[in-house]
Amino acid sequence: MIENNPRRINPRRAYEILASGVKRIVLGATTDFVAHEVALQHSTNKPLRTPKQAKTHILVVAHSDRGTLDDHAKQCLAAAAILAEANTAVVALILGELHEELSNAGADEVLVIAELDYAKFQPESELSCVKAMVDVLQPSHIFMPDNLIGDGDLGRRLITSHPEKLAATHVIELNVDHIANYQSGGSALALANLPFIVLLAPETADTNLPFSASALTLDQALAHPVKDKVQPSNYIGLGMQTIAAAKIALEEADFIVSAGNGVSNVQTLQTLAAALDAAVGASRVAVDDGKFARDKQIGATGKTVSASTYFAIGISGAVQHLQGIKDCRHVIAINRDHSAAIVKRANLSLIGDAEEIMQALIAVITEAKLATQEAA
Amino acid sequence: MSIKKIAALVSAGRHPVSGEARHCRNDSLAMSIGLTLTKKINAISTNASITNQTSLRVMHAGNPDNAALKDYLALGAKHIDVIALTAECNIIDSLANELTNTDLILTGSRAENGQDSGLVPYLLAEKLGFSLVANVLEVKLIPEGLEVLQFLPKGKRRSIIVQLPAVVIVHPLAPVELRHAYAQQVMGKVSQQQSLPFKPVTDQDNSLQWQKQSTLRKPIKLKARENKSGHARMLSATVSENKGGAVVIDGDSVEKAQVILRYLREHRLINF
Amino acid sequence: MRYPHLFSPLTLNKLTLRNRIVSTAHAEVYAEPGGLPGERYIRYYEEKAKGGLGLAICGGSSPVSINSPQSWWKSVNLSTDKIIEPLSNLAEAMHKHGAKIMIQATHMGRRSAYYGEHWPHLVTPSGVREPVHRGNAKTIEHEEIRRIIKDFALAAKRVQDAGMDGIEISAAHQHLIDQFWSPRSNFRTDDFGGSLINRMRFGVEVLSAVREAVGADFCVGMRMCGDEFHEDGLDHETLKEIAQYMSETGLIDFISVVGSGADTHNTIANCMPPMALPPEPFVHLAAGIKSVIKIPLMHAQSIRDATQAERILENGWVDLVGMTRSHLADPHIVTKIRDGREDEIKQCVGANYCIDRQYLGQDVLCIQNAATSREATMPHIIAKSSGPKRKVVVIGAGPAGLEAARVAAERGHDVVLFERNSSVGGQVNLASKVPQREQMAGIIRWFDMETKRLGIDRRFGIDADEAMILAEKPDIVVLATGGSSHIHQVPAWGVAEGLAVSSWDILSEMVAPGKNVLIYDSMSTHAGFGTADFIASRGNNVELVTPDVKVADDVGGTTFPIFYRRLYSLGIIPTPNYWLDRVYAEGDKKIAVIRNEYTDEIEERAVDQVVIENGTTPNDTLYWALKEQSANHGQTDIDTLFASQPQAALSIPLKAGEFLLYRVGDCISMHNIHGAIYDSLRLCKDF
Amino acid sequence: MQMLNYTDFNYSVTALFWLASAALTIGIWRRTQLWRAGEPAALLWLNLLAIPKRYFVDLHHVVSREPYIARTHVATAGGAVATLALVAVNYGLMMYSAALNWAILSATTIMLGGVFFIWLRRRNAPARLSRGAWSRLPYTLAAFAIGLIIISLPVPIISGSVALLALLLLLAGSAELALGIGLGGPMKHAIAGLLHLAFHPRQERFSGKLSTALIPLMLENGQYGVSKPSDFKWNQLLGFDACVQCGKCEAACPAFAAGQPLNPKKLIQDLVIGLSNDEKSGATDASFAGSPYPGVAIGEHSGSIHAPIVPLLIPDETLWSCTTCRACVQECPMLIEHVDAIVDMRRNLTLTQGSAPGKAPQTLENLRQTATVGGYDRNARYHWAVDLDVKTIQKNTPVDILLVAGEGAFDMRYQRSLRALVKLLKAANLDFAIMGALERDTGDTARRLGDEATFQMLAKQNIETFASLTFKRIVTADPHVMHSLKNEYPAFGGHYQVLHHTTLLAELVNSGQLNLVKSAETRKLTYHDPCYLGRYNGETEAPRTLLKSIGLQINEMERSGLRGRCCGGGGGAPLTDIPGKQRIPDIRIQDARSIDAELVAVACPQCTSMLEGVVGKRPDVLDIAELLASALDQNVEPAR
Repeated sequence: MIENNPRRINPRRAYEILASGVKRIVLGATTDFVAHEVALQHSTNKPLRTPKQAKTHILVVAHSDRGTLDDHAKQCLAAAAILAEANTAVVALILGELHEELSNAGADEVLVIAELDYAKFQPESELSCVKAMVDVLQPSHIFMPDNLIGDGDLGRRLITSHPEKLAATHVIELNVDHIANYQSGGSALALANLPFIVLLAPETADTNLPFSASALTLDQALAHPVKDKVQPSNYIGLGMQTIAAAKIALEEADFIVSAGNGVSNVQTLQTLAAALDAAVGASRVAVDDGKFARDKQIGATGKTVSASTYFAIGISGAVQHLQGIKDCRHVIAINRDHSAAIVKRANLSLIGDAEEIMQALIAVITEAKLATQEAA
Repeated sequence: MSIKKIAALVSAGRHPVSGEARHCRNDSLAMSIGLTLTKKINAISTNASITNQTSLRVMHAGNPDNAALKDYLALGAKHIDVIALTAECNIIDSLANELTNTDLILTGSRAENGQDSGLVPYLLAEKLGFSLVANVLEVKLIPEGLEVLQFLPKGKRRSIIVQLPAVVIVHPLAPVELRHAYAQQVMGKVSQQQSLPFKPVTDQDNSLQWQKQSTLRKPIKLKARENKSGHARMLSATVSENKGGAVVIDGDSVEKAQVILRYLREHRLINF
Repeated sequence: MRYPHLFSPLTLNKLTLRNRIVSTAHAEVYAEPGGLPGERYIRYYEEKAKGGLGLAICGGSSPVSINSPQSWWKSVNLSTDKIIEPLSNLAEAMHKHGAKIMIQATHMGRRSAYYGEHWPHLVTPSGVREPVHRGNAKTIEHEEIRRIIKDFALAAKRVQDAGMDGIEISAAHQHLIDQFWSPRSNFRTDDFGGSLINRMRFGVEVLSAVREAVGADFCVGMRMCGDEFHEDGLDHETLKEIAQYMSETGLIDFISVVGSGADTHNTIANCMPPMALPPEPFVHLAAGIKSVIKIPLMHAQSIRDATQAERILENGWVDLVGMTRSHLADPHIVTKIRDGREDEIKQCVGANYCIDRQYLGQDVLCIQNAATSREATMPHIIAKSSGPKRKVVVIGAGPAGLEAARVAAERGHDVVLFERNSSVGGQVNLASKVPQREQMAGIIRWFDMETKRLGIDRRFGIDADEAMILAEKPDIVVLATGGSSHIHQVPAWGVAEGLAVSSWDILSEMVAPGKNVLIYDSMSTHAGFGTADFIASRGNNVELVTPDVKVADDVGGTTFPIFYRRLYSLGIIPTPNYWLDRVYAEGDKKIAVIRNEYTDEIEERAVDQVVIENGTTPNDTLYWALKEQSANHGQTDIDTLFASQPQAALSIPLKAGEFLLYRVGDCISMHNIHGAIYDSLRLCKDF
Repeated sequence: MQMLNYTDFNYSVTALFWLASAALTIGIWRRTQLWRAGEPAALLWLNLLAIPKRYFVDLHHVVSREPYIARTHVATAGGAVATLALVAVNYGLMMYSAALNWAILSATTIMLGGVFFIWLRRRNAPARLSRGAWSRLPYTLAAFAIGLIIISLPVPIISGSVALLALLLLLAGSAELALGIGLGGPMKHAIAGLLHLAFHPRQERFSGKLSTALIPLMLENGQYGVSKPSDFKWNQLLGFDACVQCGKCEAACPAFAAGQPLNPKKLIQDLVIGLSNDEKSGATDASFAGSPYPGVAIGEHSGSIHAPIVPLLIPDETLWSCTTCRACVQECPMLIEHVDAIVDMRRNLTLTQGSAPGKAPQTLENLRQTATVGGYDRNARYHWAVDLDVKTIQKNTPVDILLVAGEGAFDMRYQRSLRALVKLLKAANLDFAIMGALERDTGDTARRLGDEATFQMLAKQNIETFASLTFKRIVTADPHVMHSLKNEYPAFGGHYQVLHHTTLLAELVNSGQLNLVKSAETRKLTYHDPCYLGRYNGETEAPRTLLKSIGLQINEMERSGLRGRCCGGGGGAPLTDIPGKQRIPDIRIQDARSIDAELVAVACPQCTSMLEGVVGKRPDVLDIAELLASALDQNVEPAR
């Protein structure tokens, strides 16, 4: 026993950080230990792909939704960026407001025409705007999402207005040398060369790009001032309306309030969902508990959802559950435990008692709605 | 708004499992909307003589013997005009030629044969100079033209007034009840239109050359080539953790609720 | 139709499988001496066949040559004609229930240990040692290559002669064929090295010889890796090239894909993905390979649920889903899916008790199913008792008590289950608090649902005492009262003085983690590291001290790498080889005095909190209270118990007021979850 | 008061007799005119001679199920007929014989006795009986009997007032008997009922055969079923007129019990309103004095002979509620064919309007486009048999038995039953084969839903397929398949020997070809008869024999055998899914629960899925094949 003179040790050994960022420990060094915080994150700057002198262009046209591009639109951008040669620039023509950066989405140049929002129906203006852009840019290809928020329609109008150009719709697969889609009622897979206009089905490209792009803002004038150019329109849009969330399928819902076993009072959750006009979902645990029907279960073993907003209340975020919400754009978590896996997935996390926060939120929402009504 | 001639374009469908010839549901919806609209117009204009009544012309471009046409008869078409297609003639020219004086053309959103590109109505509208509106759930004739209810995803709908003449593409979710009655099938007639001489399509290059494969497979997603290290590849497959966004720990429940509201407003996820 | 893809038959060569669910090849460690499947082996597979699966591939890594040792992990030996008879028994057992059976054949090359059996000199393309198995090996010579190719052909013929339905040649997990493929282990300059075509030569020749031996109509498959995840190894794109080339030779009828290399401790942990990994983590690799081949593709790795499997098939990523560990947990999974009884499936949670045992050369057992591989004595389906209906009172709803209650209820008895806490689960509830180990709760979830389904009278929040138990007028009392944290063993740890707290205090969130924490783990099981992870992942500094040779030494070969990934990324300091002598206070710091096992040198650590994980001590108060009153004096006869026979006391009629008393699980002495469940099953199956 | 001259009195009875006879003749003629508005059907005059046999054997067979009523009716009707005959001789032919008066006295006394018991029962009548005109019947009949008794008393004690009273009573009674027939009163059943026996649309019923196949429509002749009452065949109209409103059908009807808007008695009475009125009369159902269609008010529907029945006279939900279980037909003492009438009307709705509700249109489309009910790939029908090593029939290879699985083959639950059946057939070492992708749906569901066109298309295709194959017998586990193939395909030229699996298995057990041991099953068991096996095909014994053969005791439910209660699964009813107060299978499971059954043995895929679909705690449901397969003697190796 050498107890009478014990060493009191900090078990962390002294080190220095080299210029290369590598940690070095010098054996035999007598320097005092360096106190440090565990550095887990290192910068993940991706290389820039944007060509300095673009010779050709790929034009990507898509509508934004409430200021952002949905995954489908970003897949089109990604497809363009992946297929673009070194001297080809990807130009994004965004119809409707844009409040996000597109450099990680692969856009080298970005032109936003805010007034051509998809909420309004103005196909003639949109078409003339895109045509103007095509005239100026003379792109090698045009990629558009084949969707129902206007791009599928606009794309077909564009194809019709360029009868001399090759085009394909419902494209489910593309790469440098070919495109593919299903034909004859889904009974045949058809292949062709990459045409001028390509309307892409969802999930054709992986949006995870190993490079970034400069996403330079282009001069608005490029696409011609749209407003003055359009002759009397054949269409009058009368505005949008929304169907109650309770009436649409969970997979299609845009706003989901979802409960885990941290939710003790299902009624509060239902009230909150009603206040937000959201569909109701649940984790496997909550379903097993009998609090919700099996068809409400979200996750790898339940339904895969793609809501813009996913409100995870009292859900710890088991990997299976996270799998089911990977396509959700905004995840907001309320959880008692700040180290829960859901907190790492969520865009916003509130740590605290679910029931209390739900009650408070219901009150805040009611107030906000009243204020909005009064203002209106 | 007076409207005299309505046409519904119907195509030959096939059952996805059995491959049996059948009606294309999308087109049947369009035809049904046409039938209902025609009935409504004729019911309102009581003073119109029989000859002056609005009629729905159901048209098919293809083979008059196609078994699929029986379905359209059973679903209420009293008469189907078939334009025979030959290798030389262009379907759009043929249809346009027949439909010049039509006020309203209804059709489904996507066929179940051929290329199924959904382009035919667009090309037709362009050729005829008609207005066009897609993804339509309901139509209503009003003095200013045609009022349509358009489908948008995520539970959204939009109303639009369209100038006639117009091409209307009906959405598959249109709330129409299709009624298949054998007696109507027996009573209905299919007749072949006199084919007009069309000039052969010269610019064959103008359409994509498709190669069809009958063995179906799932599409392959386009991915960027990455030079990730082996360990990084392993991590991307095995680590599901994200960095996470803002975390609010302090404050009372009301403050936290307000943070949520602010977030929802900032990202335009709510409209209050 | 539910699960249309899962239950759609598939034909491989001439072999039609009744559904798409496969138990893929894995090492069972059940073979009898000489590497021959015996009764245990056959019944283990037969149970899966009864349970409805389409295809089982048995004998993971069954060697074809005598210089690929198999006895240290009791593998099947394909290098001898003696194998034909036991394999034909196996084939017959499987076919009786409509399932198909194949076997994996391989040569392990360097991936083995030379010490054993014939003490062979292992062979590998370039004599490079394999790190995980400490596989020192020589460079293979052409004569040896020829001999091994012939061995493959002979083995394949034996498999065919036995009436098996096919053979799977392994080119995965860095066996000899992929040792040739991989630039990591092949540096040859002859016809078998260099270009990819040369590196593939050995594999192609093996497959040609096999095909020639078995003819065109016998099903031959190949298992391969989808990405080795090594800088100097095979990447996904190269493996796609290999897959395409191999499939286009026309020699094989299917390819089975495994994600991850396997020749380092870290990569091997991916192969049987533990619960920390996301579901189906490597299905993208399988899908990538499927996109370049025209033959059916099989893939396992964390496909655990019918909905998940159906989705994977529907997406067209794979053609056959391997649900191997799922079958260990519940060999009747397919029937339950088919009959709409999904809620009754004991679902694999990825605890990896099975494979962690295998890496120690121990027979594969399931953490939550004690009947698996014990089919000869332990029933998967508990039959109703034909004897008298008894009143069974079970105390404690941890794994032991839940299993006891479940089995007794299935036997048709009237069961009351008392639990002190407000819900079932016992210590597993704590285990599932550990980061990335939440799925441990799945073990309990099944028991919870089953005990509910069986209509067991479950009474929560009741600390049952002697009077309450006797008031039930029980025929049998089963004590499953578990244990408590054993932190008072060494008074100098200062627990009584509040100088140290237990891992239970932390995981149950009774005590908040400190900023700088020393954890003393005398057990080296999941609990100690789990507590360290729990504290460190909340942003605190942790040092993990253990007298063992390394931290988390007793968690198994596929679990410690996962722990170590966390350990190093969270900056937890591992300090093995130290004992905790005592803890004392100094100002607001706690001073932990630790002593080196090998030098006896004392060191101190000044920390904010000392946490102790020292296993459990039995909760046996009730036992001593009831023992003397019971007809059997609380004794379990271990001769009959170990022989899987009914306890003799059960056949002696009880007088009025008499009852039998048994104990199971940690309330006797500390076991693990499997031990607890096995205690209950073997005892209660005869109630 | 002056004494009435005795002879005068006799003359007045004679006059009254002839007057009544004239009224009756006119009434019958008038009624005949109504029936003749129907579509033509063969008029087999000679059948009139068969009436007594049909009355005393076939009809009485049904009536005698309730002995009280049988005896009452024998007394009343027998007494009345005898009385009338005697009166005809004694007074009609002016014999005025005292001896005959004695006979009249005894006959009328018997009749009066019968009437007394009718009256007695009417005081506390079950809900199924109609009130209204039927409630006056004991009184008018008693009046008739008492009047005659007074007249025929041997002692001439008749005072003038008594004589007058007797004549008045007689007048009242005769009015009921004679006028009532022409005017559609209750007694019309006597004439219509007897004529119905003679001209019944299903003559086979009187030759001891089951007659359950629907009668084909000549689609090519533009026959699209019944839209208005006059579209029925005249003998169907006659049949409706025979209804005595006893409500046996109502009491047996599962849809009525479940609170769905169907009451077979009301349906027949509605059709009587339709057949006996013209457009001008504007007759409604207001005078109907029985239970309404559940949830449908009385008095809001009206009809006439040439007016569309649906929805003016009968709501369409009424027609779509029927499960075609034939319980009403089974119970009807007047042998009325309710199900034929319902299907005739469904046919019109489906063929001319395509208006079948719920999932029916999708199902019919599936049948047209895929020849399966669920829209499945026909190649997938025998996926469950892949691992069972079963032959698929080949064009040039004969087999003894062709196994036709039906739609149940796509249901993972029912596949268990089919697998058990295959195991049994193999154990019995039979030469059998499955149909594979060649099998099309028999069209049973289409036909019950009124889609005769789709049914006939499928029938023709199947008959063509069968013609290309060589087999001796067809075996199926689906009684609906069995019914179509065995009973309905012959009309299209397909004649096969078709067996239900229980019939075949019973045959094998009896011959010792199938070795079974005692079942290990200990649960309390009952057997549920599928309608299409029992009532449609008369097979109630084989299932019971089989269960007994493995030592199982059957605890019978309240309704079993030929009178078994429907599970709710037939006639496309689960597809049209007309809401009621509860579901039919819930009622059937309640039958099982009420005898504490823990296990219900079944023999039909529809019954299996309906009964298993009952939520909450319920007895287990197992097909007989499953129970038998678990009792296979494992020691006897089946020859491969």
